This record gives sequence, structure tokens and C-alpha cells, in this order.
Amino acid sequence: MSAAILPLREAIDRFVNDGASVALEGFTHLIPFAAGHEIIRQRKRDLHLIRMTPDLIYDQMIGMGCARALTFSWGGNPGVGSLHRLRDAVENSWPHRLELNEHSHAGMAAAFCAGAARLPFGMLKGYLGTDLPAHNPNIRRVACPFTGEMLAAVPAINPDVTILHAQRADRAGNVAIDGILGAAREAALAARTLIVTVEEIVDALPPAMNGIVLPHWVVRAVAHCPGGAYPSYAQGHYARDNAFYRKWDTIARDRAGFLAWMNQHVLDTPDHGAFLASLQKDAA
Amino acid sequence: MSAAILPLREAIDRFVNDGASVALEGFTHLIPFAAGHEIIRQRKRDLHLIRMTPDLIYDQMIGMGCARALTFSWGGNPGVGSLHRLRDAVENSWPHRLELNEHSHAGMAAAFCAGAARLPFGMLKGYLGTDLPAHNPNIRRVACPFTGEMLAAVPAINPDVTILHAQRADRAGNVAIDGILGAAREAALAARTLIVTVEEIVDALPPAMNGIVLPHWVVRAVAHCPGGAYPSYAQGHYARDNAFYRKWDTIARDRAGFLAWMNQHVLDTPDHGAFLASLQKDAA
Amino acid sequence: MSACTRDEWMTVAAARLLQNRDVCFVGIGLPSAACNLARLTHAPEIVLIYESGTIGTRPDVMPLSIGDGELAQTAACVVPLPEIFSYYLQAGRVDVGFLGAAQIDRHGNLNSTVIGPYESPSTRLPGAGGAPEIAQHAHQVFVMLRATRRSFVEQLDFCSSAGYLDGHGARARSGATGGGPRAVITDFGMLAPHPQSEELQLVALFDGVTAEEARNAIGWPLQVADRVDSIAPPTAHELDTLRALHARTREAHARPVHLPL
Amino acid sequence: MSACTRDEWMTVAAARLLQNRDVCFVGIGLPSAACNLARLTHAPEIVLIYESGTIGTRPDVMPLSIGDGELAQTAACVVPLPEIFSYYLQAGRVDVGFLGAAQIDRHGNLNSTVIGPYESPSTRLPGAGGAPEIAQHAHQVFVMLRATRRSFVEQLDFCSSAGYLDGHGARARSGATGGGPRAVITDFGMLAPHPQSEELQLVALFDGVTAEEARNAIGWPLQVADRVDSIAPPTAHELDTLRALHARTREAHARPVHLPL
Repeated sequence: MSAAILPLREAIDRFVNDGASVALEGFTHLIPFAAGHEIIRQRKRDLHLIRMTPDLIYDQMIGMGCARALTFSWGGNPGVGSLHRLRDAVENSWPHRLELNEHSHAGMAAAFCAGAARLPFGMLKGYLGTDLPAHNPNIRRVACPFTGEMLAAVPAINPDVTILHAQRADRAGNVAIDGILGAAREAALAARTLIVTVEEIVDALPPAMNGIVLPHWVVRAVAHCPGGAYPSYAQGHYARDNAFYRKWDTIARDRAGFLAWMNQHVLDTPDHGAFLASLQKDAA
Repeated sequence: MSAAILPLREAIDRFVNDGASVALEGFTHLIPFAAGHEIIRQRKRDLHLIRMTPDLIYDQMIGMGCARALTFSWGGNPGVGSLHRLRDAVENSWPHRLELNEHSHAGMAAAFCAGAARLPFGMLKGYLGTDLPAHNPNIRRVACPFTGEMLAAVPAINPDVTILHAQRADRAGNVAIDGILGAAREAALAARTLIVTVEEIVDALPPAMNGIVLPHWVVRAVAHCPGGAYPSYAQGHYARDNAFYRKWDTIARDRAGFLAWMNQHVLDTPDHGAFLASLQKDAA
Repeated sequence: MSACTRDEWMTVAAARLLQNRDVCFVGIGLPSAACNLARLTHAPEIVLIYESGTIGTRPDVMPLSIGDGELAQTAACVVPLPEIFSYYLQAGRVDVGFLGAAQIDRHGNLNSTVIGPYESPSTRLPGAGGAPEIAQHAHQVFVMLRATRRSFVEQLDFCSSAGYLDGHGARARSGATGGGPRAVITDFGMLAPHPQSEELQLVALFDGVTAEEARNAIGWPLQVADRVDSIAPPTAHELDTLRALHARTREAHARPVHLPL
Repeated sequence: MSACTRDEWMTVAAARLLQNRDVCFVGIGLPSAACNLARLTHAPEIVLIYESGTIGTRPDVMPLSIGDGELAQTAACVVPLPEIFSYYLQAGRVDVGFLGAAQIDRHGNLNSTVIGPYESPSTRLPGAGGAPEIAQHAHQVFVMLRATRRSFVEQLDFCSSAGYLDGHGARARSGATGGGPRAVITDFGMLAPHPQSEELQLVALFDGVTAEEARNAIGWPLQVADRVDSIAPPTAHELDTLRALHARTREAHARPVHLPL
């Protein structure tokens, strides 16, 4: 089964259903903002959002009411501070209650690896002495059948849908990724359905014998989406907009300002190109 | 701790002790023949040899009496047939008894991964319905603490010494590998001591953001050893000598012929350069 | 069609079982020839994975080993071996796994480990390699094995990889996720499991071969399916393609390697 | 030496603890500044690892996030995050881990999860991220945290990562492989665990700061070590290097990003 090359709108409409578990992965790098915004535009609801670092994109999706649950390991604005919409959901149930399934990075990485390998659980030496297991029934223990040593265990994560952003795909849907990966490959291979937005669709991928390639037959849909990671970044294409990450702290701090910004730039724009144009207009 | 750049003879002398567990890894590609021959020249004894595919190099080491035990998953001459020296050791205890610790590829890969991660065991969905667990007490079962599903478990492999061959290292001892890896990286990171022989020592490694690099501080010693994988191969440097692999079937078939060949080409040559020259002389 | 060898016929028969969209886990020898023949004839998009970590490889000549450089050079990507086994095979991403063996029993269980007792074998074979998990996880397994009464046996000396175990649903009850051996391609034709008993039965013969010849080559009383198909001989195109592949391969494997001195 | 801020002094004091051959697991903010200052002054060979998967990185400007492109571009290699945590951190290959937190207790246990009860927090903090396993596995942990009675507390609201647990060897008995928090660098000086009780005590003060100031900033009755060192002010070279790094960083982070349209 080869990947279909689809418009992003159609890919989100067809493959992201209300109530689904959805992982938009990419660790700081290659965060699929365009796909997240399209999910917001299509007013998807009751999603179980999964990401190691929710980042601005989940702050936006949570604030816009898309999420019923969040599986995560670090929920801040990197180098800046809080994610105010995530905080408001947890502290005040605004816009509604958010169920948390909280891990450490190492635990969540183990869970994604288990998911990619279709093992029922992942294990690690972790969580020792912390209060996390007391508040998350998904952190248990398993004994080594050889030494008796006790290890931490976490259930595999297998999202209904994983969405990545990547630098390029070829016309068959093979996807090549360059630079910081995080757990993106494991999240991709753990998914029931994998959607990838890309900066470029090319005739042939650059040679990369041991590079990161997701073969076309594990990808369900590819959407051409230049700038699809902005304000995150795509190594070799554009840098992270660190100034925007700082600015988000102000935008998201209160509900009204947040809603106004989301309406203007996301809900009132038809697609990611228009979103980027509206920001540029703002800046001018 | 940076890697030392040492002559191969000194690296083997210092770091490979009689009785040690030793993994010369590299899957078909980059098999460290030069290092194996140096171990034979130095008449190391009672080694616990570890390799997924023993290949010709372990056939030679076993036939020359270096090994007391073998951990492996496939012990043939690829595409040709038997490893006659391995067979003679198992079937007839020649030159002496060889203890076997036998896995499947998937089981051994899981054991190397666990070793690299310093977990006490690795797990997989594997060995189902086979007789291997009945003959290997190192294949057990573990229950998923969430679903109750039973999985196969294998103890981590942590060799005293892992030896790899690679295309290149820089002067600090960072090692770059290109092409088929097998479980070489995991075997390297699982080792207590890591030695790498390389085709070239260069001022700077080629850029490879997501390429396979072993950082200098995980490498104990690097030895410059051009042709060090022959008759296996080094992608980009020289091809696998498939004709030699076929020829080995004849050389190794009887004890006398084997010993004569090993004496002439390995024991009576001072180093790998002389070994290669002696083969070339033979061929001329 | 010019006369062909039984090995060629086996290879062609196996190749015909493969479809254009299959993801195949390929072994060395006859399976490698069958998979590449399919790719060079009716299944140009077939995805070939070798356990060395090469995905989507399109070799011009067949590898002697499972990890020749040709496989890496022509692959869509090369990944570490642990990923091949965990993220691809175990994850259920392989449609077809090819296996050979020294012995097979009536339920498609395979021995590639020892002849005689494990602790003191008369013949030590190479061992299981990737087979136990290919047999466990691939959606379907094709076995390629020349038939003799020493290879198609009543009782395996050792079970290296599971087929249908004792049959009658034993495999499914064991928790194996893959479908098991759907076809055994041998040098008289093809066996396949009976839908209920899961015992291998004769389902197809090479054109001109008799059921009698088949029965004589099998070490258990071979059952014959209600319908036995005839396998057409290789076409000229199939045979020409296969022979050209073999010729290129022989030439390449004999080419002297430049020793780096 | 020109007047320096307490943040600068903290950064310099932390940098001085690092050695040329250390492998450091770096966090964002003050730790990132300290590690890069060490690299740019007395420890040019120090190996910096960021949890994003960048190993041996030598950024010219500090990252705002843990995964800025600068880190990847200047790294010896970039590997998937699961490898960083399993093959490097868990494998015991990290000498020094840097951590911050919202709260620390007298045994160096840290809270970065919630203020108030977990189920209905008054303040939801970002969470643990990499900290639990850094705290568990790094050979030694350095904590950087400005001191107030709200941050240095009698009782954590939540334990996100373990220091010495209840002290008196509790950590070692728990099976943790790393050495725990060997130093807490704060804005009056430094605390370190008492060898037996493992309670954090005052071991060093910035030149000119009094023990009284330290005691006032700590939410438990602070013990003072038999010997309290004085931490020399930043040298001109340290301060110039740090300020230049900050200036480059500010400039880079303010640079407009070209939107790809």
C-alpha cells in the first residue's frame, strides 16, 4: 500500500476522527503546526493528544477545545515558561476538563519504542523515588526473569494517528527526515495511521544510506505543506522562530487574547499558507 | 576519556584477555577479520565468542583453539553451506569442546539492545513453538504487567570486549560507519571495552548529522588497519570477496588443510598487511 | 520454452505467488532468486527486505550473503538489524516471509538446527537465524525445499521454527500473529495446509509430474487435495530473466576483489 | 572585575565545577549557560549532550529550546531521543546531569510538577521531562536554583526526581545507580550533601555574602559545614565570555525568521 499524496485538509478530514488518539510528534524540531491548525479549523473534538512536549501546538489545540486527554512528559514553553492554555485546562478545567497521563521523557520514549515494536509494554530503569507512579496507574513494575531486578514498565503507546512534519517526500511517499528526531520515528511506526506533511515533494530523495527514511508503505498520506512546522523549524529550510515562542507567552496568557489570536490567524484563514501570510501582515 | 590510537597488536594484547567474552560484530559487512587474526596470532585462549553470525572469522578462531563458548544465532557460511571448523568442534569436540548458547537473530538483537541500554534483559515476541528454549536456559518468559501477555526474555549481552571494523575514525577517535550495521552499534555500546579497527584515520569525519557515529569517549582504542574486514567488505572501500567465501568451504573442510592454510597465512604473517600480501602472492 | 531445471521451475513457481504490493522478507538462495525474479517480471513495486537491514532493495545481481554491498547500495534505506526485527517484522509489517530448512514435517514445522540429538548431533546445521520470528510474524510464509524422504519427515529432529505445530488450530491458539506456511514450493510442485487439519497436502504439480512422484519424495503418507492444479512451465520471458540474473550474479561473484594494500 | 549579577555568578560557579573530560547532560537556561561557558573557557573538550539527541554539540549561541537547529548543526552526531535516554543516560555514560526545579528539599529531592495537590494543583508546572532519569543515572547531579523559602522547602508538594530521598543512604538502598546531587548552586553560594546524613548543608558562599543571608533564603534550618569556602567572583575573562555568549544569543533569537511562503 503506497502513500497517497493528498491536500492536508483532506488528510485530516479522512484520517483524524473525533475521539481518536493522536500524536503530533517531533521534538522541538519539525513540529507539525500546519496539521494541528487544520485539526483546529475542522473542530475535531475529544482527542486524546499524545506528545512528549506539548509545546505551543497542543497549547493551542487544548485551548480551542479539541482535547479530552493528554499523554505527555514535559508541558512547558521551552526556555520561556508555562503553557498558559494547558495550565488553564488543568487548573481551571477551561475550556473543559483535561485528563492527564504523565510520564518522564525516558518513560514516554520507552512507550513509543514498545508501540513501534508492537510489544505490549516498554521497560526502563526509571521513576525511582518519584511520586509519578502514585499518580499514574500506567507506571508499573516488572521483574527481570534472570536477576530478579525490578524495572519500571509502561504500556506501549500506539496512536490511532501519528502526524509528522518532514523535509521531503518523493512521489511514492517515501519520507526523508534530517536533524533532530526525538521519538518521531517510533511514534510514526507505532501508529495505526501515519500522516506526514512535508516542505517539498521531490522526484528522488537525496542519497542517505543510513539516513532516516520512512518507507512509503508505512505512510498513509503525504501532504505538501511548505512552512508546515513554523514557528518550530525544518533543518535546512528555516530556523525556529524563538521570538515567536517568547511572544506566545503574552498571547496565550489570557483567554480573550488567546481566542482573538486563534480566530484571526487560524480559524479565519483557510490554510497554512494563509496563516503564514496573516502573521507576516501582522509583522509588517 | 578519549580513544587511544594504537597499533592493532598492542590493542589486542592490552584489552583481550584469556577467558574474556569477546564480540567481533558486523553483519556480513565490516567483519573485523584483522582483529580476529591478531587474536589467533597472540594465541588467546578460553574466549567466550559472541556473534550473531560466526562467519569465517569465528570458524578460524574456533578451529585454532581460541574459544571455549559461542553465543550465536546462525552459524553457516552465507550462501555456501557449513562452517566446517564450527561443525567439527560441535560434532567432534575438535580441537576441544565448545559450549553453545544459541539464539535466533531477533533474540540476539534484543539481548544486544538490552546490553547497550544496561537493562538486565531484553524481550521480544519470539521463539514461539520452537525447541530452542528447551536447550537454552537463557531463553525465559516474562509477563506484561498490563495485559498479562507472555513474552520471550533473554539476558542482556555485555561483552568484556567488542571489536568492530569501520570505514573511518578521526584523530580524537570518533568513529563513522556507513552501510549495513547489523547489531554492531548495540554490541559496541554494550561492551565494557570497545576497540575499533578502521580503513582510514582522517582529520575530520564527513558531515553526517544523523549518520552512525560512535563518539570518541565510548571508544577505548582505534587501530588503523586498511583492508581489515577482508574477505568481508567495507562499503565504499572494497567489495566482499564472494569467491573467497566459496573457496573457504574447501580450505576448512579437513583439519590438515585448515591448519596448513592458517599457519601459512595467519600465524606465519606478522600482521594484516602481510596476510593480505600472502593471499595476493597465492593468487598470482 | 527451452527445457528448464527443477530449481528454475521452483523459483518461477514461487515468484508467481508474489504480488506487486507485497512486502517480502527475503532469504538467501532460491528465495532471493524468486523474489528478484518477481520484481523483474510481474511485480516491479514489490518491497524486498533482507534481514541485514536493507529495506526496499533492488539488487542488479543476487547477493551471496544476506548483506552484500549491492543490497545496501540499491536500498531505499539501511537500518540497524534490531529495527528490522522489532519495528518491521515483529510489528507485523511483513506480508511474506521465505524460509528454507533441512527438514519439514507435515504441519510445516521446520528444522534448520541439528540432525540427531541437540547435545550430540550427527550433523550440526547452521541454526535458526531469523527463521523463528519470520515464521511467527510474517502474514504468510512460503517454504522452498527440494523434496526427499530425509527432508520431508514424520518427525523433526529439532523444531527451529513453527509452522502449524500439531495442526487443528494449535498455531493460532499459541498466540502466533502470522498466518503460517501457506505454501511449500518443492521440486515436484506445491503443498499447502488443509483448512481444518492444517496438514500439508498436495495442491499443485508441475506440468507433467505425477502425484506418485510426489508421494515417493515425502516421508509421511501425503494427502492429496480435492483439486490438484497444474503449474505451467516457466515462460520464455521468466526463464530468460532468471537465467540472465543468474549469469550476472555468477559473473559478479567471480570478479576478483582488489585487495587494499 | 565589573559588578556581576547573581545569575552570572551562579553560572560561573557552576561552570567551574565542570572538567575538561566530563560528559554533561545539559538542560536549558542557566545550566546551558554554565556548560557552554565551561567549554569556552577551561574545558574545551567537554562533551555536551542535550536530550533532543545532539551529542558533542558546540553551539555558538545558546539554544532557547532544548532542540534548536544550532545544536544539531554543531553536534558530533544526532541520534534518536530513545537512544539518548537508554544507550547513553541509562547506560551510565553521563558524568554530570544538570537540573533545575521549582522546589528542592533538604535531601535534594526536586519538584517540577505541581504546587498544591496533583489532582487539583494551584500551579501546574511543566513537569518532570528528562529529570527523573537524569537524577537516577548521572554520576553526579548539579542543581541550579535561586533560593527563596518558596523554593527551598521543608516538604515538597510532589517529588518529580529523587535526590537522597530521606537521606542516610536511602538513595543507595533504592537501587539508583547515579551519585545524586553533589552540589546545589544557588544565588548565595553552594550547598552539598553531608557525607552521612546526606542533608544539604552550606559549603560555600559567594565572596562577600553571609551565612545569615543564606539561612534566611532557605525554608528549613540550614546546617553549615565545618568549613565554608568562599567562591571567588567571576574573572574578567569568565564574565566577558559569558556576556558575549549572552549577547550573541540575544541577537540570534531576535533575528527575524524568514517565513517560507
